[in-house]
Amino acid sequence: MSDSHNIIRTPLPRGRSLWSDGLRRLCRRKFAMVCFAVVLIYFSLAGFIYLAELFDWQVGPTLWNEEVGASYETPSSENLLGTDIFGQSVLRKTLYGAKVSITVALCASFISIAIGVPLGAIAGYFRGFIDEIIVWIYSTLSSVPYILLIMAFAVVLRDKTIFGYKLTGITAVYLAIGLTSWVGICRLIRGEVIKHKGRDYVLAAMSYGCSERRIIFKHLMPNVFHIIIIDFSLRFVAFIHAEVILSFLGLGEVDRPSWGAMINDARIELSRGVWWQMAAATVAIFLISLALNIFGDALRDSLDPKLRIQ
Amino acid sequence: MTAYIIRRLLYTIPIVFGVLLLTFVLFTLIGGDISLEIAGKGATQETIDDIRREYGLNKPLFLAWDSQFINHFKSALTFDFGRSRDRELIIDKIKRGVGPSLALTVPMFFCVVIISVSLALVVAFVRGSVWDTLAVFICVAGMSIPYLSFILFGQYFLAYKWGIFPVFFSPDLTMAQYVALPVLIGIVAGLGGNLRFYRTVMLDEMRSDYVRTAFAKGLNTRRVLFKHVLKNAMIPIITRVVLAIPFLFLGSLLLERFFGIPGLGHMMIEAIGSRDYFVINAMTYISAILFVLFNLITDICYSLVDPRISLE
Amino acid sequence: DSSPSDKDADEMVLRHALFTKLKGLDPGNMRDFYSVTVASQICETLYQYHFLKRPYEIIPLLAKEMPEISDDFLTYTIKIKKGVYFQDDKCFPGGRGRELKAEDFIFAIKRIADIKYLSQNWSMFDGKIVGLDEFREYTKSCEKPEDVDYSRKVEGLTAGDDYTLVIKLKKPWPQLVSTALADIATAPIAKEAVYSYGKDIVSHPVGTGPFMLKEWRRGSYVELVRNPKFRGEPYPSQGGPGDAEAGYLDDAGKIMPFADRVIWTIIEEYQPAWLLFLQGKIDNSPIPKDNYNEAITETRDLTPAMKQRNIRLKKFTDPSTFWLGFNMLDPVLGENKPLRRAISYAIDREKFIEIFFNGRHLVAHGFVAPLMDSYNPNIKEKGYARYDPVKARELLKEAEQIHGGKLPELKMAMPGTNSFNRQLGQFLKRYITAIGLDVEVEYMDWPTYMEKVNSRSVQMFSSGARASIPDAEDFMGMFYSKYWAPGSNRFNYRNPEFDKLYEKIEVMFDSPRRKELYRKMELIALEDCPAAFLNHRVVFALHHDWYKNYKPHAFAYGMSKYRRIDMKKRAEYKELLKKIK
Amino acid sequence: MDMANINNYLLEVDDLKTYFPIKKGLLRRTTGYVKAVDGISFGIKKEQTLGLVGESGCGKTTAARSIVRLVPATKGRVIFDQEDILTADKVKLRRLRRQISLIFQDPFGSLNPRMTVGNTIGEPLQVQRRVSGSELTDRVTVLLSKVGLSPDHINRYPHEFSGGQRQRIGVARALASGPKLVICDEPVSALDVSIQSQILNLLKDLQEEFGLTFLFIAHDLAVVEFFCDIVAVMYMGRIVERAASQDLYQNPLHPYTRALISAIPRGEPSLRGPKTTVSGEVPSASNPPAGCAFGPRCPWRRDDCLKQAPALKQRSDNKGHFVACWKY
Amino acid sequence: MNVRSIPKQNNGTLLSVENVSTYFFTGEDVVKAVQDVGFSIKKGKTFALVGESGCGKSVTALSIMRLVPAPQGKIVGGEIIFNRQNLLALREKDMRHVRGNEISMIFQEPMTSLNPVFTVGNQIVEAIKLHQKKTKSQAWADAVELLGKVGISDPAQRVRQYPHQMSGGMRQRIMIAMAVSCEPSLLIADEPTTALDVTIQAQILDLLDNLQEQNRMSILLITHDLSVVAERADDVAVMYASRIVEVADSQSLFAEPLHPYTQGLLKSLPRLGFSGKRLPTISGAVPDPLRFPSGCKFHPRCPIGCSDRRCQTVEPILREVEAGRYVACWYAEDRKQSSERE
Ligand SMILES: Nc1ncnc2c1ncn2[C@@H]1O[C@H](COP(=O)(O)OP(=O)(O)OP(=O)(O)O)[C@@H](O)[C@H]1O
Ligand SMILES: Nc1ncnc2c1ncn2[C@@H]1O[C@H](COP(=O)(O)OP(=O)(O)OP(=O)(O)O)[C@@H](O)[C@H]1O
Ligand SMILES: [Mg+2]
Ligand SMILES: [Mg+2]
Repeated sequence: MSDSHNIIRTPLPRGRSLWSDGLRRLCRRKFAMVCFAVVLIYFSLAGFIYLAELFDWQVGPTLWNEEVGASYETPSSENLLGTDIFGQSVLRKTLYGAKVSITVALCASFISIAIGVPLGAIAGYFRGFIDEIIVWIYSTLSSVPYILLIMAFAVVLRDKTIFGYKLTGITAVYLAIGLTSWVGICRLIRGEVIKHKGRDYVLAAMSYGCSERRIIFKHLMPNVFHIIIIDFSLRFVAFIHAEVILSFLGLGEVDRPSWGAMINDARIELSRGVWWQMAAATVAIFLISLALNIFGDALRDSLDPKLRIQ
Repeated sequence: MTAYIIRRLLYTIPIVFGVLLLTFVLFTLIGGDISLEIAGKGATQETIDDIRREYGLNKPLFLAWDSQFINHFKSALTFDFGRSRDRELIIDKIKRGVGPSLALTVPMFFCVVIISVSLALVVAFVRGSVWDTLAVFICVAGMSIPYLSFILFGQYFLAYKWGIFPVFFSPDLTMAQYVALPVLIGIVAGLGGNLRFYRTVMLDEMRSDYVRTAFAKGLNTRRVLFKHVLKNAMIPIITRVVLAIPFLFLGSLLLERFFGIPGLGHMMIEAIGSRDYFVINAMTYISAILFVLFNLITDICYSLVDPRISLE
Repeated sequence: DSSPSDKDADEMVLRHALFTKLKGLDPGNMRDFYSVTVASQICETLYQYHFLKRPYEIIPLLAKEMPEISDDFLTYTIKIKKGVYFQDDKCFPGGRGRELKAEDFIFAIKRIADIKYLSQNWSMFDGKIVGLDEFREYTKSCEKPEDVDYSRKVEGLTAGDDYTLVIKLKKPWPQLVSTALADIATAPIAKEAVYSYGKDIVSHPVGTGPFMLKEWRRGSYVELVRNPKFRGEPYPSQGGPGDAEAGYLDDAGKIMPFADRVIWTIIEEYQPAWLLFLQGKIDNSPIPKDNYNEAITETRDLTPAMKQRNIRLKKFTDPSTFWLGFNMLDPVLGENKPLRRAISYAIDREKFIEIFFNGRHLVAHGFVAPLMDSYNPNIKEKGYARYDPVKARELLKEAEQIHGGKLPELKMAMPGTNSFNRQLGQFLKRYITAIGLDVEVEYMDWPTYMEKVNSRSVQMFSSGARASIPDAEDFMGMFYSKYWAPGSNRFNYRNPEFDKLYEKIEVMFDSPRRKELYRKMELIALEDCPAAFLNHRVVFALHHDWYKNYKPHAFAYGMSKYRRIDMKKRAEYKELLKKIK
Repeated sequence: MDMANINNYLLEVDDLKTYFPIKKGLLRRTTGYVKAVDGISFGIKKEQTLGLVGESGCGKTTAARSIVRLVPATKGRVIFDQEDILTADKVKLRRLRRQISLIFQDPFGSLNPRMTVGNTIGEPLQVQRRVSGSELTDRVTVLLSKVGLSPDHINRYPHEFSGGQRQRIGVARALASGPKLVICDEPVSALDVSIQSQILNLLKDLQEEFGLTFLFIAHDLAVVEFFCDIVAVMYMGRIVERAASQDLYQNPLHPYTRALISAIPRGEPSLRGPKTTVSGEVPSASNPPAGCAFGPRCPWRRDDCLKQAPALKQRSDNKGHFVACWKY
Repeated sequence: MNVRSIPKQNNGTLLSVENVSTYFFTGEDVVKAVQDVGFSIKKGKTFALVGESGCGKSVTALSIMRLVPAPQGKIVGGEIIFNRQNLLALREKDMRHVRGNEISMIFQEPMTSLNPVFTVGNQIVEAIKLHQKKTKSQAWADAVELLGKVGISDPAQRVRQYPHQMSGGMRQRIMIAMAVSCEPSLLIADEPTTALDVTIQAQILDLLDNLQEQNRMSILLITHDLSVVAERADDVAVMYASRIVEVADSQSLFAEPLHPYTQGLLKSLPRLGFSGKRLPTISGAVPDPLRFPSGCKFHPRCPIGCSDRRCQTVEPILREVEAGRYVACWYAEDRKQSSERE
């Protein structure tokens, strides 16, 4: 207890929003930050490989197609993760694989969330005609086999230029995944928004004349944000795996290593006892998904005011 | 309400139309001319043209009474999908495959939902504890390990090495026997992601005031979780569950392949791979109808689980 | 209802795996290997290959004897066995199969010509039989499939009497017997079945063979049972050298078939098939690439683990060739022979076979496969399949001069997107880029690939062929300019000299002179290098020791009748498994 | 209603009805209606305060919500500043709503659980006055301290407050943007007397300073007497008596009003003992009795009371006193 | 600051709260919502807890139920003795038995405290069936009866409605019905009648009285309505800024409030017929729980304390100034004597 009887007036506190407040708390969580760092490392690895390819740096991962030993060498001190069928280093391939896998997963996730969330919110909030239109779009889209859609998108987008940027096979693929997989999150958000829309706090916001956009983005979004976070972290992993199927269909990056392709190759190698390629790719995926999920949880928690503790 | 249902059912028409149109457009985009394959090796262009004519592939795509699109539309409306490329009636094909597909996906799906929802409730309740952290690790591992590894390991160890299950389909096994292992694998592989999702959903409800009231009544934790929290968290669960149901009939590609289950999952991929437009069209059409139906059910369920939601 | 349970004790059941789904069992309209395998147990052809003799020899099956050929080589008169009955089926009045007649063969061929039937086999007869093309024209004018009148006469196909078939040709066709009459396409199925089952004939074949269809669950399994009314055929009593020692003649003269039932389970993945084989639930299996080390030692012998299970190994060369083809119409490749040869020299085929086929395939020095009668044993010395990067680089310089500057990036089409194709693509790319060329590999699914090849818009493409007759004529046809894509000449290769020779051998009967011409033609084509030929397949097959009379056969149609199960050994295997565990 | 004065009314409610359908069965067919508000009319002049009292569940909240169209009205007109709210289009409605603010009866439910108090209170300012940055913070802190909360609370979330504190947040939010009309649905019910007085004083001050108009719903009749110029008593969805506040308290006419006033606790421990409450069953809102809704419980009940409902009639002796009872 | 709890446990005591402190750890701050609170409730009596809004009444109640919202809130010390057992030391399983069965609670905010997705009948029946052996139909009949008792019209139809279809007052009454449904020995009523009009309020309070008589139920009544306290409560504790500042039986408290805060409170009670322009209030600012003033927390608003050195620096403890009367004020005795002199 303070021994001075004067009430000390601290400078007036600055108003904070849920976001800045959440972020501050997030930053204080050590483990979450470690996970964030892991995610960043993955991302910067991918970025680094882009740069390295652009400037033609001859460093570890970009030399993935160098033969470093015999076919299918077991992991040793020389080749830490062993070699693949051509005697290429699995370690280098795994590192290089970050580029394709992360780009696909990241772009596709962002695209699908960028489309799905607003559409779902609009459909759920306005209901009526606009809802029916959006439901129509996604019903149609999701009834058509996913693979057919992706193939078609990839065919249409392949070798086209958008904004002066040439879409290669892989670009087409992540656009295609993104453009076809927003349905799931759209439906989820629609449902949640329908649920929240009848709450008194939304009525209150309406009663003082908030615009619809403001209600959706300022009031409803923070309350459904946990769904977006978890959807993102699940989606991200799913897309890394989806790339397996796509490379299976010849749509992915087939010429360069990606985790998907490594797993796909390893599938037949596994029964001959070549486990390291599969293990390397799986662990690579595991680490980033773990980091992403823990970070996502932490983010979710820090945006949950009821968990506002030190 | 009845009016609402009728209106929503009428609404199937534009969706089905949209789906038919979309599949058709996609298909023309992807291309794949079946006449080449039918012509056989050493065929001349003339033969190929003949075959195209026989298949009606030389007709205009749209914008004519006799166009290919109109013909497909007609066939869909009459549920007369014709024959697949291997000359089986498509309707028979679907009837044949739907049983095994459902036998595989339905138990798998419902087990996954029930287990993951229950575990999610528990895990969300003990949020932040060791159990919670452990669950994150296991779930993420489950999500990261490729589906294929589960299958290969399951088949090798559980079936071959330890002989708990049959390795593969065989006509003298009952459906329950040969479906057991794939279902188990499907459950294990599917649990991670679902559990993670449902946990988040539950967390949002876990600290509401009505939960406090329920505890104040002296209810035990299980009841609070499985009655009060669960029903409030139902909206996203319904969204995720009900709308996945129409696709159960499409089966599961990999499991079907590895365990020889003659389901539709494989059939679909095959149809796409061999550009069997007739089959794709039929399956898409059926899933569209189911999807619309379950969409309606979803919306009705919304208003059933949450009385504050009105349908109109 | 009547599921084939494990009545092994009293019933002799053959169990096999099929690696893809069956497409249909209507012999008139099938080309895929697996459908033919099954259908050929149900339906029979006029002629067949001898089970044991090598080189492959054609002998009569439904025919009484080899055809009588007129002096102008245009008229074939074929006597048919009497007392051959169709299998019982409810399509016949009273359900009892009627006797086979010459008309049934004519019906089978007319069906293939009928455009409404959309047979995949038409090209085989295109322009060959008098009056048949006119019949096809006629069918085009019909509205519906039902409108086609099969009683309409075709001049070249007549029945002298019920047991005599007369075929008149437009020009000599030396391969008529092996290409057409020993091919499942012309195997008769009952007209009654065709009419009563309509389009469902694909799943109700009614033939004359030793087995009849009991159940076909599409996508799952197919089960045949012994045809109780089968006329019975004796097991061959002559074989090649060594056959007697190998036990292939143990059953000589016994009446076939031996087995009561044959079951093929459709297993599309290797792991379950392999595991089932090890469990003894299927009789024979190829060795999946990745179980190779488990099964075969460095010395190409069975591993002790396999021997312990009494598993037997069979190796045989398959009449097949695989290559990296060049599209000769491509402006870069087509005009630039040194470039093509450089690519060919750039590829290390030994290494290729080592990595992808555990070293068991053969290097393809030419394109005619070994075991074919026109195979040139000295072809290796010509050195077309050398791995010579130095030479390749030299040639490349030359090629650049011809091209007039740096060569552009080349595109290579792969006919699939699975791991094998991807790894193969990477392998080829690696070697071609090593000599200084830029390559982009394009992986396509099969329909896309076919479309690109057929529309002649690929540059390089990976492909292969397997002979369906022992004669190399089909292989030669792949370089004949009239068969450009979408025909079988996917290289779009043209060489006037080669064309002239092909037209000559096409109507020539087998003779040493013809063999010589074949070898000459092969060299002409190899010199022009329309493809880098890579390998011939060598099959390593495993079977359990209870599976008898399993002699590998390149044209293995209707083989189930020869097979026999040693029931005792099979019963013992269960004990053996327990012991091993 | 006095037609001559119509233009003086800031808010005029004319025969407002709000029915809620009752749905039954799996098909959720409508089997009847809860007549929550069943034809109420009143007008509030500028700077006036109208108190709305009545039995719990009689439709006060519904009326308040219907006025700003948060609940769709079944029938009637709501004229605010010469414009009809119930038929206004989206843009107009938003403009009108910005001049009215509403204090919700359920303070917690009406606060966004994921919005800090600062943002909640500041939002009307942001939306309507486009205030932002430090000015916004300043004004929010001023508001906070006016309702007896500390500026430090600015970054806290609704669930971290006590019931009364939440209620005060609601009040602060309603006052933030300087509305013309404030509809208060039990704004001070959860406050201790001292703070309650403080808030009421604040409202009074604001009324004087900015000419605010109030529609004031409350149960505490002492508070209503102090705060309101006119009091309307509702029973079962209808207004049964309306008069100037002093008139009503000194001369309650309707039997329900009388019962209400007699039931006010006197606040003396010595005055213990059971109260004379209105006897009889509360009638059902979905199936109201024929005739006067209060009829079944009325001590003065006569036969014709049960036949037809009395209309709200002006007293001849007092122009400002309206009552709906056959007795008068 | 250590205050030994007042009336020590004796036979007639049902619940005694001793030195309970409950804190909220939010973000960077620690909100000391309840500090060293102690009181005891006798069997069959009504104990009223009054005080300023935000002073910690509800949190005290929640602490007794052990339902302080985790993870922010924590009971950091003290004992709650109910029927001779320390509730704070009970296992969760045993506590569950106490909740609803022996202590039940009417929450302050009935709006959010009811589960929105179940019918009110369902929620009441659940409580009934949990603690009493009743069949489903009996329980439903009970529920309907209870709703009628709390003055809800047409109860048979109302049980099938959802909370959002009810008015504020109805929801509050449903909370009450739920809480009394299983006849607890202690009822914690946190502002049970705020949303009720006076006639129904009276009806409810009568209902509680009846129950109290029938079952010797004790009531912890938290309210702002001093007239209700005056009419219904036996003992009263006044809280201010997370502490109890005065405890007395209601007669003497209303007759002679000793703490300046209590006095202020009574003075600002709005009365019928009040004719002033502004209502009287206690002057000064409401204390901020994060920055409580030093010394006596009321001193900045107290006519004596604002200038008294002792009041500014040392916090007074709750002392017995007369049998059964406890006050936390340095000048309580003086005030007492002066009033006696008069
Ligand atoms: N979850 C929480 N986190 C932080 N502070 C809280 C939390 N819950 C309550 N408080 C604080 O604890 C103090 C006591 O709250 P409590 O609800 O007990 O007040 P009260 O006496 O019931 O007031 P009222 O009469 O307004 O309901 C208040 O200052 C409040 O801000
Ligand atoms: N959404 C709704 N659906 C159905 N009935 C409703 C709905 N909202 C309110 N009601 C009914 O309308 C009537 C009036 O409710 P309202 O909330 O207006 O009462 P109130 O006068 O505010 O009561 P209180 O003083 O208790 O808050 C009640 O009978 C209530 O049950
Ligand atoms: Mg209300
Ligand atoms: Mg409280």
